[in-house]
Amino acid sequence: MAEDLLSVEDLRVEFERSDGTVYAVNGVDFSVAPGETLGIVGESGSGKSVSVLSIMGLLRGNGQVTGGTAKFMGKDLLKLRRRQLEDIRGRDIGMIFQDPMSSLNPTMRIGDQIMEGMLAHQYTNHKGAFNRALQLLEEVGIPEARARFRSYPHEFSGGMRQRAMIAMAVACEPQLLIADEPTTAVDVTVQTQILVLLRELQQKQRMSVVLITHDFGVATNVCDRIIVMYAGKVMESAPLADFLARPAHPYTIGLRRSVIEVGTQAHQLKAIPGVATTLMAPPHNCPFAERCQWVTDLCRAEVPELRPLSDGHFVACHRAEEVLAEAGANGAERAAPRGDGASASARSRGAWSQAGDEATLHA
Amino acid sequence: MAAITATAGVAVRAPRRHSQLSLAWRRYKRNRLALAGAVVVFVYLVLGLIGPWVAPQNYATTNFLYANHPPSLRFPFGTDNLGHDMLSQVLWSMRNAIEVTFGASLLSLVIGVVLGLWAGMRGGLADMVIMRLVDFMFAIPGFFLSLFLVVAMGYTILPVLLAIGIPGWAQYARLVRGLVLGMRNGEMVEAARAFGASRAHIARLYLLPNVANSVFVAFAFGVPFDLIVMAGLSVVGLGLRPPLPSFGNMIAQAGTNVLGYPWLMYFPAAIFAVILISFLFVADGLQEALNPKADEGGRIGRQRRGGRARRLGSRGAF
Amino acid sequence: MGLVKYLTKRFFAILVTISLVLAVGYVLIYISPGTFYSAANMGQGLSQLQVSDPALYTQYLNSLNSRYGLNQPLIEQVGKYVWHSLSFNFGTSFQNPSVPIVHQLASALPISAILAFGAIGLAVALGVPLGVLAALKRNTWLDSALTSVSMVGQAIPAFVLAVLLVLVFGVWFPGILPVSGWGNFGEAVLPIVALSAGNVAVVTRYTRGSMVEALRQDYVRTAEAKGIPYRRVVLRHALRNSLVALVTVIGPTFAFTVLSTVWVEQIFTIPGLGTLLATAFQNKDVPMSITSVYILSLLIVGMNLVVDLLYRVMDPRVKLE
Amino acid sequence: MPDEAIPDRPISDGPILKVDAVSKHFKVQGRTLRAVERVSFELGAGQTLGLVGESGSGKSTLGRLVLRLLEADEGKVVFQGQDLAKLSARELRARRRDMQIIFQDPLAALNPRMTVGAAIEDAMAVQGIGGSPNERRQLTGGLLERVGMPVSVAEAYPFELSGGQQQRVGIARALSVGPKLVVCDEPISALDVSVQVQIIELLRQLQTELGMTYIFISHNLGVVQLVSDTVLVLYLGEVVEQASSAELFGRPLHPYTKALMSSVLKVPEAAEKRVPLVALSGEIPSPLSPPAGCPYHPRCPLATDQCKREKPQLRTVWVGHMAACHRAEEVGTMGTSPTALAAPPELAAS
Repeated sequence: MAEDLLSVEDLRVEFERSDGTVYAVNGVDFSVAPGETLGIVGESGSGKSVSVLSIMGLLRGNGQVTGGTAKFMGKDLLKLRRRQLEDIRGRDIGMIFQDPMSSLNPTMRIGDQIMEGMLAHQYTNHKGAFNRALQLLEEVGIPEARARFRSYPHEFSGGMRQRAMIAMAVACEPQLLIADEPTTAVDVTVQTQILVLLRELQQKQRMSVVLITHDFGVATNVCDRIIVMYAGKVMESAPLADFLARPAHPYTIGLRRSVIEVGTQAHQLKAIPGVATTLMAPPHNCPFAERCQWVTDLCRAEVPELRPLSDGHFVACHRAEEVLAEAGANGAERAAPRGDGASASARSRGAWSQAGDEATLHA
Repeated sequence: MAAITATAGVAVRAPRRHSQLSLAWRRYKRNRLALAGAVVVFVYLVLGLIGPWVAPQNYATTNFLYANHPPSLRFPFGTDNLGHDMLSQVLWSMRNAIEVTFGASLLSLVIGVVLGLWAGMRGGLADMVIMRLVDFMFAIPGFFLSLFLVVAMGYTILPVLLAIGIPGWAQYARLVRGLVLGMRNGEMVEAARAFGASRAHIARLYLLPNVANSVFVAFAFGVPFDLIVMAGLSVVGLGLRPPLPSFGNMIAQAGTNVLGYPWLMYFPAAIFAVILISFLFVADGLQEALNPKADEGGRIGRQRRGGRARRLGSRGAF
Repeated sequence: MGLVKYLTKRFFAILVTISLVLAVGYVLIYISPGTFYSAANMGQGLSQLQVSDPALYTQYLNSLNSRYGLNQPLIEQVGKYVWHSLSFNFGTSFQNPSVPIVHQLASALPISAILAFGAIGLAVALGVPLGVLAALKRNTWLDSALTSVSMVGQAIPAFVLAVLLVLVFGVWFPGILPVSGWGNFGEAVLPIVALSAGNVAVVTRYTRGSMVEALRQDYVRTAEAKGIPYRRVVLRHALRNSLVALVTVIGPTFAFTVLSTVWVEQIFTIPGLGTLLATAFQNKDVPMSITSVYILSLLIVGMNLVVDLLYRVMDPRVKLE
Repeated sequence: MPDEAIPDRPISDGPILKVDAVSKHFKVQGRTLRAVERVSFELGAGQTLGLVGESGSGKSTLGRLVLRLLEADEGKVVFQGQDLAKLSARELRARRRDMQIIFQDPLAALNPRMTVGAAIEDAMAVQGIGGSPNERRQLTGGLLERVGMPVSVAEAYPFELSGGQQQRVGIARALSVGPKLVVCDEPISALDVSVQVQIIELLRQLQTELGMTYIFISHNLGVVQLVSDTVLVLYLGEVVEQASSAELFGRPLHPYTKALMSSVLKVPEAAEKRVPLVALSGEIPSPLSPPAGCPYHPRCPLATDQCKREKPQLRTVWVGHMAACHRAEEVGTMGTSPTALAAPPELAAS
């Protein structure tokens, strides 16, 4: 296996607040292989955004990295000077954010914002940057690029803004693209467009992608490997196939059973009780223990470490094997035909799998 | 960061209980300048209240034998060319200043809040007329209107109070109207309408309590501003007429006498300045304390943070 | 909306505002106790005349009444007065009837304008860099020092500072800078310093506030994520956008500065519009009082228009309306 | 006239709600925004109607028109046999105890100066429920427990609670006046995934126990399908398809509905069952300048010249299933495969 492009180990981030210290990221490990799409899934406050922002040196306010390493092409991003980090940001690692409206400078023309990064990294000269910006606008599917070059962000629709953000992020042909909830602020029909565009660009430029999302549907349809985060820790990390077929963490399974999609029947849903808590002290037990139906005294006493379950499949649960055994049974039940033939969802599901058979499959 | 505290469904911890007032006080206490300002303002108010009784002389008492005396044990702040005891003058000035500025600010507040609520809730023509008037008041300094009003009404306490108070309403009206407008179409009011609350009920229980803090902060900024305006009237010779003492008169006169009798300036100007600074520290502290959104990393992290800067801007009119 | 249409609309709005100032001023003075012109405001001659020759006095009063149109209905008087003022036909003042008001303005207005624009210019030139500095070093000793100093500066009105400057340069260190009068460059220094101190404070605090706000914005994070050098992130992205907000406070700040010139001119005995205004009001010199307020208001309203246009140039999201 | 057909008194049987050709237009910068355009439907007691559409489709506006929180420009809303537009302000306020709303952002809907208990008690006090403050406090405790929270929450201020808890408070307040009809305006879209299911379960449970009627507004087709008996699909303020949930999701007749369905990314059952993503072209146009002809034609792979010229009317394509598409019958036979609609127009049309 090729050397990892980015490898994060034992990352820790804290926030100072008036009412105490918030332990947002508590020892996170993950790595991204070249050309891979890694999905980081979690609910709000799970630390998924904070993790990537911190390794990019983009933490805001009173957030602080308190430990860990983030090796990118041999360099520890957390130890670089600001200058060196600026060199990497935008040139080797591009980023896109959730809300394209607030993420674009309202008083700067779209074209200038795209050119800016190329000029800062001396990717090309002014003329070259201009031409590439035009070309990028076309590539990301913005019609009449020449006219749109001179537009301001508020003159764009939501989808076009996110396309422009993507153009900016990939302008210097980075090796890694970090997309932080890129489709959360757009409509469903636009969401697919954005994801398709990301996929195209990834293949064309041979990038790795880290996709942060709270949406299981997005993650499982786009990513090669998925990490589930909770309370600033990685709960489970698995290749897509394992993630879908053999989820081994109660939280992963709980999230999976919380996903509502077309065809979901009420009896298939099962809520995870309680809500996620913000850690005001370093974890001293399994942070999910309080909400977990598998909880034992061990879970309340000891932090489960992320450990390998099978090749490439890691899980942080004391009882992962038991969970896997039982969930496998549940999974089988889930995959069985639902209800009676009259059900609309059964029909639509049939159509889906039919389409799946016809279509080319992803590797 | 999401604001998450207790858990629901299972094992709910009772949420931490603090009254909003005690939370505000805790935030206020953290600001040491504001705390010091509050002490000074308190002393000022007390001296203003008891000043007339503790003052060695009446404000009108003159004694030409002791004209232009430098500070001494008998006259700690010295005397002026008419032999007024400056300490007594300062104490009486405080009394006058408190009456005029609190009265004027209160008057502005009442007019402004009523008109602002009315404009914000009713909309339509009333709103248009009121807002055109507000625009007018913002285009031209209210001080000019005060000048005309003083000339028309006279130079004693009440006329000066009215002359300062009447033009001051626009700040409050615009503030209240803006806040009400923001809430009127918001989901809080919509929810109240949805369970059948009447307009009056919504105004009383939903709108007023939510503008109260901002109005109170505006008042805290308004009082020292009116103190400046009051003194400013004296500087152009149109404030309280002697023998009524006022800071403005003392400072204006000190300017002309500063070469010979500088103590006439030291005490009144210094005390005046300290009072103003203290008021501003208090007002600033109140703004931070009563506006939890300004609390960085506070639990309400997701609200927008436009309000503070905007209010700072309107204070540009200082 | 086109620029021409916008300017036309604004022009009429200004006309209404200014007319209202004139009308309100006139009516208030008209209804104030005492005669319109009395011994006090017409000079010594009239009171002597009242004693020496009552008949001539009455005749003179009548002639004055018709000269100033006081025998007409109030509404007509107001209308005429407003119209004359709007067409810059001010006539003469009570105190100094031999010099037309226009001529008095011609010598006084430039002085006040120099003071006001000088003060606001200095405030922006000093306040913006200081504010940016405070924002970049936020929550350090430098920030708290700058913030506290500017809070004090904001609290102290220009006239108190002016008196203090007179004390320093008149009593303690005489001869360095002139503390009164008008005529040469040196005499403008202290008044402008007194006027701008508060403004520097306001601009500093405001710039700090909007810079902190801007630095927190997502688009600044985007710029950083693109690897733009931090200096450019601060200047082109954060500062450029916080200046948009700053422009909006220049209007009210300027208005207060114009007002402060009235006070500061008193302390430094400068023969500007403020002095004209103060003496006119003190003596109930009706034409001069209203005219001086009118001209100062015009200055402020004009500046507001400039600021609004600037705002619309700086923020592409705002359309002329 | 239709007015006479409906008696102005509550009737026990038949639909609890009849919405007849309501429209709402807003003036925006001198232009007309047709937020809702001639929408009609009926809703039986105890049923759930789903309103689905992308942002700007007018679904929230429609929800507010039904409750007369917004005044309709045209058309009428008959609730329990009573034309709401005919009620005086006072009568309407009294009527509001039968119809409630739950908001997307529960924190925004609560008064930050009122404790949770006070918020709920105020709603009851306004409607004269519970004789005394004491009694209302008792009732509030019961309501809080009913929505899955301890009574002690009554003392808390809204901002002290989590998003899910805030939404429970919103639900408790809506319930406190004993409504028959509840408009749920995107009640879960601001919540975390794991909490969404809790709230959905709560809403379903309450409906079963109390027999309430819901109008459920969501942009999430899965959620709508899960909770609704009948579904309205809105596009630029107009109904483009209307049918029972089973019918609509089983055999969509409008290309837009199909596109929406294919846009919802389903979690594949296994890695090798993953299908390629298929993007629908274009974005929802500005409601200020809707396209001529069929409003959907610029994005529609099936659009013909007729679609560009002629606006399709909402028509019954087959029993119980209405669609506003010239080619609805063809669409109905195409199945729900996402690829069927991704093909270029020429191919799909041939």
